[in-house]
Amino acid sequence: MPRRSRLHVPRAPARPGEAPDFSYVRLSAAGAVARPDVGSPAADIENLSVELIRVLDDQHRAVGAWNPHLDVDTLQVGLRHMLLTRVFDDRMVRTQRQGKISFYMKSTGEEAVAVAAGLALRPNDMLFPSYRQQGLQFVRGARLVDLMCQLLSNTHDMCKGRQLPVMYHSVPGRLFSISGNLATQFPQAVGWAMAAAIKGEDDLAASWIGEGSSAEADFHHALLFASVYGAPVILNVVNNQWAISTFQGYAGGEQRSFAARGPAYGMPGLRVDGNDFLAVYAATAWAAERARKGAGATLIELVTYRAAAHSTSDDPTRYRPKEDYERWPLGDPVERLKQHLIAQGEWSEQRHAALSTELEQQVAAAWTEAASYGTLTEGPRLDRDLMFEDVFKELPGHLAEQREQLRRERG
Amino acid sequence: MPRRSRLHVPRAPARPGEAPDFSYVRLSAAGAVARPDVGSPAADIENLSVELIRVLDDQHRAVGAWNPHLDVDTLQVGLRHMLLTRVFDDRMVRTQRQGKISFYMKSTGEEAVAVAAGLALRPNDMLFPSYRQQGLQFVRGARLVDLMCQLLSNTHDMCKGRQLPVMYHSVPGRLFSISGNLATQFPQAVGWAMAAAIKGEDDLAASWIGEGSSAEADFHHALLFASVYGAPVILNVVNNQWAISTFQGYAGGEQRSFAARGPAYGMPGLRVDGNDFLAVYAATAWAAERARKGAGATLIELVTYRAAAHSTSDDPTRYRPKEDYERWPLGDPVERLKQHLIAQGEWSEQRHAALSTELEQQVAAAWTEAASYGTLTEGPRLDRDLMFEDVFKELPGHLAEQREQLRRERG
Amino acid sequence: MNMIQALNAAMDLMLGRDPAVVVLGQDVGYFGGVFRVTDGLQRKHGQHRVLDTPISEGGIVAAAIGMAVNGLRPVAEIQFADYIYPAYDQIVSELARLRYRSAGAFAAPVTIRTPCGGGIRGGQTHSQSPEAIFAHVCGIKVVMPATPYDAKGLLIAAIEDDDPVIFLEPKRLYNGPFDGDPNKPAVPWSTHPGGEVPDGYYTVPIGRAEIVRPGAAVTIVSYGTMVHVAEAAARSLGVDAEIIDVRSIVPLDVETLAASVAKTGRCLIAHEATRFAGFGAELIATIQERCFFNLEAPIERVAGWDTPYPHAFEWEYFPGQARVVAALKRVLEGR
Amino acid sequence: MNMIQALNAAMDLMLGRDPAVVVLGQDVGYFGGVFRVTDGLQRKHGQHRVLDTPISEGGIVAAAIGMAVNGLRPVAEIQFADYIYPAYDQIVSELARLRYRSAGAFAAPVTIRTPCGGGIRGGQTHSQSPEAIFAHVCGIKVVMPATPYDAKGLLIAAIEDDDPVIFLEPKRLYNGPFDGDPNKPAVPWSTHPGGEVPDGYYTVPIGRAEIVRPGAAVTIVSYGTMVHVAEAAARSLGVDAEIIDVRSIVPLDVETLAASVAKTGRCLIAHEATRFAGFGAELIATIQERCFFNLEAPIERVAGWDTPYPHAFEWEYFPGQARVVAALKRVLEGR
Ligand SMILES: Cc1ncc(C[n+]2csc(CCOP(=O)(O)OP(=O)(O)O)c2C)c(N)n1
Ligand SMILES: Cc1ncc(C[n+]2csc(CCOP(=O)(O)OP(=O)(O)O)c2C)c(N)n1
Ligand SMILES: [Mg+2]
Ligand SMILES: [Mg+2]
Repeated sequence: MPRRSRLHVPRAPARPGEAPDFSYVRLSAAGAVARPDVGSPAADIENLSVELIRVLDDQHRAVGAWNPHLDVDTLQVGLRHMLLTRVFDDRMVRTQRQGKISFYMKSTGEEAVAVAAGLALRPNDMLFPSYRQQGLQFVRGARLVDLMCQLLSNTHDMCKGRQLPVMYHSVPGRLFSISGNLATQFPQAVGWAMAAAIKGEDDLAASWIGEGSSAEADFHHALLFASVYGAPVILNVVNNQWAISTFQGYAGGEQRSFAARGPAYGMPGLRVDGNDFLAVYAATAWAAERARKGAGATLIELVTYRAAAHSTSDDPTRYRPKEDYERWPLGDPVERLKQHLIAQGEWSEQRHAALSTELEQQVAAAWTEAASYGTLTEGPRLDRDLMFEDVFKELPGHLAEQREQLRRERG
Repeated sequence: MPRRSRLHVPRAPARPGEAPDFSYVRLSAAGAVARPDVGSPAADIENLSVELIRVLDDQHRAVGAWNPHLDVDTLQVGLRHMLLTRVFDDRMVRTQRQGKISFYMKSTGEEAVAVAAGLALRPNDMLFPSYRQQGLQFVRGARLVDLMCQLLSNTHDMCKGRQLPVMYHSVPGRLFSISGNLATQFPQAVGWAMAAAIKGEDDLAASWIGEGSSAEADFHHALLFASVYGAPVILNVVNNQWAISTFQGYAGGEQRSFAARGPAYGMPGLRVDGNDFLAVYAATAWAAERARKGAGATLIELVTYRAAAHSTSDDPTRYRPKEDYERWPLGDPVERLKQHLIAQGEWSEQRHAALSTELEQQVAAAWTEAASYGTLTEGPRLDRDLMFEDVFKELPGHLAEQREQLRRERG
Repeated sequence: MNMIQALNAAMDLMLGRDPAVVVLGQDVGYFGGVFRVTDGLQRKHGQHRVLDTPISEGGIVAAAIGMAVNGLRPVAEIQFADYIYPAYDQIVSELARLRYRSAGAFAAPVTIRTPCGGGIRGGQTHSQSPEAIFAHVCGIKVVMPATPYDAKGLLIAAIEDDDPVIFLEPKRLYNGPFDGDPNKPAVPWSTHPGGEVPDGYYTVPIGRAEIVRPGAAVTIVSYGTMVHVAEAAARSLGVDAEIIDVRSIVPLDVETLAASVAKTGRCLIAHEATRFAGFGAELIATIQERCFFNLEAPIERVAGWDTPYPHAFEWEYFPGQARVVAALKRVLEGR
Repeated sequence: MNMIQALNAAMDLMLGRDPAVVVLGQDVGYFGGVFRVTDGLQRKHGQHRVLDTPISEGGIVAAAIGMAVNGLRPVAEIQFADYIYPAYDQIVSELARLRYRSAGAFAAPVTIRTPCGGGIRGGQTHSQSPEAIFAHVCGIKVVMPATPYDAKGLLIAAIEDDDPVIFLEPKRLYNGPFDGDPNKPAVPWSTHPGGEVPDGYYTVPIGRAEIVRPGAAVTIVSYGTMVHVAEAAARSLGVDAEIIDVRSIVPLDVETLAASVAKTGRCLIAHEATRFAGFGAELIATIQERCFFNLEAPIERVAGWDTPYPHAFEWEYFPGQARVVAALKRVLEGR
């Protein structure tokens, strides 16, 4: 090469061996951001895409205009779902390490993103998650055993053995089938919302993708269609700073917030403290009210941190400082909600420990039941004829033949 | 359907039988927009994506900070290229109507977009146009005969008969091969610019797409990669209000300017009067200087109007008022530059008429020559063996066989 | 009735019968489509049932999937089959797999209409026949009518089908049958029995081939425009060919094909798409698997050359009668 | 040397030899790739030659095309072949056609590497074999190595090739040859002659198949992981099979295939991809066209079932030895 490269290459703030550095995260004080009317024109509230909507302050108080003033019951339910998410995640990673399931993905550190949003929406709203919002499953009443059977690809697997672990779905829970292909659900959620609008129904759609996934074409398709048709949809970008080994700067986060893409497409963009249960709840509720009023879509960026490995196939110590999460300026979502409740006198370390134990036992019991329906390696197995079903609604001739052939050739 | 649809459906401002209505076009007075330093951070100059950069005022004077202070020579060269574009376009549509070429696309009303930008760039800068910037071909010295031979798919066709009319290219002119697939060249231009940066070279890339095409995934890819790597590229969106029959509102223009997408991806967005030769020149020069300084990409929206049919296959009276263009608030680019020169005493109606006649004769003479190399229906024809070449660099066995087979079976 | 009117009639009828049906695509609404296939539908059924869309094939298919999951039956138009690739991921990874991956919990009955094939001087980006790259994908049906009658009946069947369907429209047949000779005056559909299209509802079942002409000497398997070219070629050669219009590429009516080749012992495949790894290869593979001991000559393919569709060489590229005749002779002689 | 190291060595060598070579893709830079194929390359050749990219397959390929037009030789990684579809338009409409449409004025020598195939419990989105949908597209070469030796030599050839190349890496072979039996202990490449990889520069020419094992009774045509499965199956059946590793799917070495089948009179195709309209169909079509009068039995296919790759049924889905043996018996008996 004749001369020195002038290409800009984004740099991760810290790599293994370097000190964690979160100076790049632009913070606002809790309560500092104004809460505009849900009907405000997108162009008038662009500041929301730059500032950071926060409710819980350092003294664990809920402050400012975005405080959703939730009752204690809701807060406790939220805490329970978040803690369950964490307990479940921990336990499932252990079962993976024991070879009982092939793969797992934790959401540690991001529990509020899913749980608070789930609680802020109505049961009829349709959810299009990525693989890292297991909290939504709990909010929408999934049975632990059912989730585990999916992870085990066993005889009770809702996916009939066809999907990798964590690719759940639920028709009664209105949780769309999770795809292994990143971002594809984002514009599908918009289509769902367009249909709701066409039918004159009040339900809205919400979807979640990672900040890394926002680089996919479907991010653009989603924002564009949502904007053009004023679709009642909430588009969430979970900015947990990492996409496997790749820092969020490679998805465009170095120059500008992800929330800022919203106003560019004519919809509000909210930048929200994703580890603040109350802020996530409030932002989601605001966007939902806006959508239901007919004012269209909202883009929400949830600023959080992927505390664990990308998946059980990943080793983050290869690409980021070990102690990164300890220095993460937005803290831990479970801890923050817990302290908020304690500060109100509605919770205690003891109750928390007891809840933890209770949930661990629940999870353990569910696991015993789930494993009894078979694991990948032991116990009863799904009927392999199922492999040929559901490709089409009815089994076509060539698949019927192939099913027979398998019987003949494999006994 | 149970209830009334709540879907928002963008509405064209006027359809056939209705009065033209351009009240939706947000205007700024000529000279009203400040011209920031080319090194300004994108976030500080977002106003440029909302206002409209204009230089020529109603009295045909060049005013304000964006005045590029071009010498008379450059202005006259620009006028000549624009007029040639128009004369060429008119003549080619007539030849299409006579059945001599299969298809044509005019750029009438948008001549300044291509010509002024082309003149503001350096000869080594690489251009990735869409099908509607023929002005770039003239600026970069294309011979009329060569363009016509492409339109004719004849024995001198630069594309060897393989492309639809208007899909030109030029290696010495640094004009990339035009694609029939919309928007694909946008991220390719970014890749080209990344390579220039990697090689430490000063050249930059520029690309053009229609506002309708900005709905394609490749628009997003281009902005994202340009932003992440700080690529030296100018990304132009030609907002001529229409994509065949579809109004720009369907590409997201109803809510927000196209230029506004720039800042969202961390690069400046300039909204420019595309019918103002001086404004287009100045904006392009600003973006080029910025890119060459290492400050990265710029998105430019050129506000203009597609005065003619989409292509010779189209009939715009089916979907917009006949007299739309007459009411277009930004006038005609050729007329405006002409009057600017006249106002300076550097041009006259007589000289203009004479130039017109000269160019018409040039075009007619070129046509006579070009047609002598064959048309689709008459005269010499390209060797059909060429059909099999350039699929790969060397002819593979199966294509050699197919070439033989064609000879055998078709004599 | 020509094929444009037949397709229009099918959508008009389904929009009227089923409030869940919506039509969407570039220029399909106010304008009625660049080929006028959706002409008048928006005026009649309203802007919320017949939608203009952004120029974003990926977005169109994704939105259609979401709509279908929410109970609608979208009919999405891709303006030219050559422009379907930006939607390929949503079709292959999502539309085709949703029912399977969710074990039947979710499904998306989307119909994707798109004009395909050459012969209209469209050059390489308005002439492609991409059926093979969809045929290989499990979970989508793929059909292509060769007459207005089949076009209407198949489109109604596609819209009613609970599985996704790629509906390929051979655009050279829009206005009349075409025998492959561009120098002959165009013939309207009114001169062809396939142009007789009943008013009202009827379906042509997906998954069934049609024997267009029974015969004993050789089987010609084809679809789309090439059905008509093959007929003309066989007629000109005076050979008693059995001509089969596949119509449904997925699922494929193997029985009809196998029965015919078992009878004739000779087979020729004709399609417009490029030859290498085209759908003709699957037809050959399947037929030789089923009819090997009946075959008296290798199965031949007449197909587009393995190059993009070149603007200037349209008629050297298009697999016209001369090439079908030459191949027929070889198949009849057993090489 | 295993296949990961062989691929790494090829890129390392080419980055060193040719300043125009750049490597780009998701996680390929600092991290060295999710399969470690690019491990150490960024550290050695710098951040401007080995680039991490956004998660945007379409953008990656588009950028690579632009880079190639500007004189670089990009080697783009798509993390899994299952995720190549968002780039399908740029590959099919642009990369494959640029030279043709510009009559040779422009060309883009881009290599796209991507891991394919199953057998690693990857479920339906980490197991696909999409070679057929690229084979049908004119203007791109498609190759798949079955040994570390071929992997290095073919990758160097691909990078040096002036045409675009889709380079498919059978990921089940990354760490060792695999005979289709998941219950046997894994075997490292050090036990296989194909694991002997010379230091330094050499190429394996694109467009040539390899006779892996000469034989007289039947020809088995295969590529990727299935080459090893076929070898084991033939061995276990004790049949004197001629086993051909296609290696280069486009261009296809028809002569080697035809010569073999002309000799053996029997042929079996084995690939992992789904069967319907898969590349096996083209192999059958071509071979029967060329060798019809030599054939003593129908050509059979052993392939993935026509369903997505199901997580729980990996070994029922994977076309293992039992299925190859069953098919071999049929082919040998002439049904
Ligand atoms: C289309 C596609 N490309 C690549 C991948 C491989 N992949 C799986 S997860 C992942 C990282 C996603 O990062 P992000 O979107 O930030 O989500 P997070 O994992 O942080 O929740 C990648 C590259 C994929 N699944 N799909
Ligand atoms: C991928 C793709 N989709 C659709 C088309 C068909 N098409 C050709 S031009 C056009 C309209 C483009 O409008 P715009 O981008 O605004 O450019 P303009 O024609 O106004 O210059 C359409 C839909 C295409 N060529 N490519
Ligand atoms: Mg992330
Ligand atoms: Mg336009």
